[in-house]
Amino acid sequence: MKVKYFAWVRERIGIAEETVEPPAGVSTVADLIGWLSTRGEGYAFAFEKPGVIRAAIDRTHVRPDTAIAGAHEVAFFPPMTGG
Amino acid sequence: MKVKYFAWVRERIGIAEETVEPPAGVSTVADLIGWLSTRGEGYAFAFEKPGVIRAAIDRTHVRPDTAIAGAHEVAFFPPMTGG
Amino acid sequence: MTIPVTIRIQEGDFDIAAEIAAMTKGRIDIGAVVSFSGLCRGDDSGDRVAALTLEHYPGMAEEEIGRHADEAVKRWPITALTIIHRVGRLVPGDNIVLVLAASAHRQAAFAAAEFLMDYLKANAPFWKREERAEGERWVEAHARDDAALARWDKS
Amino acid sequence: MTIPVTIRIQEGDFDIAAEIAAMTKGRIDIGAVVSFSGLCRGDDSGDRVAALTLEHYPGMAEEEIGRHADEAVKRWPITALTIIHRVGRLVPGDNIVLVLAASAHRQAAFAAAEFLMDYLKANAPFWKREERAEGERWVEAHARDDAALARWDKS
Repeated sequence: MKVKYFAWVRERIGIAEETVEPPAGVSTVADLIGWLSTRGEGYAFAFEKPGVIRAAIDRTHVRPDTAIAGAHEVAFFPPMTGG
Repeated sequence: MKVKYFAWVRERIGIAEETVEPPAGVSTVADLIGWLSTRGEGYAFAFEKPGVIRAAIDRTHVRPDTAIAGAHEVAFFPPMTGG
Repeated sequence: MTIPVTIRIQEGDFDIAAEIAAMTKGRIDIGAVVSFSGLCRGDDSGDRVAALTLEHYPGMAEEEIGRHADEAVKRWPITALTIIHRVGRLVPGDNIVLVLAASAHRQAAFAAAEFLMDYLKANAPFWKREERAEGERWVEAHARDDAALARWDKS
Repeated sequence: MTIPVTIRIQEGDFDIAAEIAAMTKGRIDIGAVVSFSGLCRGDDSGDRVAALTLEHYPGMAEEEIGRHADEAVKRWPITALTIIHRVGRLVPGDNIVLVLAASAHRQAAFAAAEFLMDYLKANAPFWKREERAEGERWVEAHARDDAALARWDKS
């Protein structure tokens, strides 16, 4: 699946998007955050406070307990500050 | 004192303003409406439903029981429909 | 600081962009501008309005709007206000009224603009006369406009 | 009738008068147009902001705004909507966002514009980065914006 990062999540990880293949057992958005956090220092820093992170699956806001099965594009970002 | 009329009050009376000298005993806005109503058919028609008429003394909205003593300019008009 | 308040009653049209530009030019403390423009509709109550003629009470209209602008400035942290009301004969699609409220934040600007419009609808000394196919008539005031204005009464 | 909804995310500035004209041209059923324009302030929190850079999630931003525009059209008798959000680097005084809501009557236009702004502030996928004298920082979300949006939740 494609994973996208925005704002300071993107800056901390150092890339804007990548394609990942999470192992079996990574079934929710929260699981995916946990797994990504183990992939390096930037990831650990970006996800150090998982409660702050917002997520979207296929361009729709989702909660941490949402299943990622079937997702084409998962995005992680800080609380939004538009308008 | 100067009296001004607006919208259909003006149309019914037939003039936009005039100077009047109400007799002693005409002390409130309601009294003035009552006295003006006796001055002709147009006046009687304009003030046939006194409860509908709005008034202002010296450019400030007033109620029927407001005293007219000292007023320079009294205006009568229908409910407003601006905006 | 004195809050700039612009009030005009005029026969001619207004230019919203020019009014907003005049209000915000050179300022960096304005984060939100709410504009309300009221237009002459042609289809009120299902039957065609050909034109609208607006009459006002010169002098009182400006003073009354001014008092309500002052009230808005007291109630909300407004940084600028503009109120323009047209008078004379207008046809469907024409602008009638413009209220601009500027503030650092959006809530104050929305509240002030809505308060001023509710006031203008129910209590400002303006009267509308409509031309329709079957003749002319003075527009009647709506109880809903009095109710809308009463929302702002201080308890 | 389909309600015309215009949504654009762009780097360039917008022209409020041109957007209102495009929305109202040839129509006689619009009695009220509420416009909200959000501007880049230079004096946030007492200390100077030199510039703001806006990032967004392309695709999702348009879709999400579209869903909220549809929601506004369902809730209120809106006759046209325009939502424009700028991205890229902006300096104090620059326009950031424009919401236009048109309706026969003022209440629907005010409510829809305020609803859409509350949504854009709290939930649309845009992020602001500020440049100040002491460096750059990502703007933090305000709890008050979440609270403002929560007002519109259906009970």
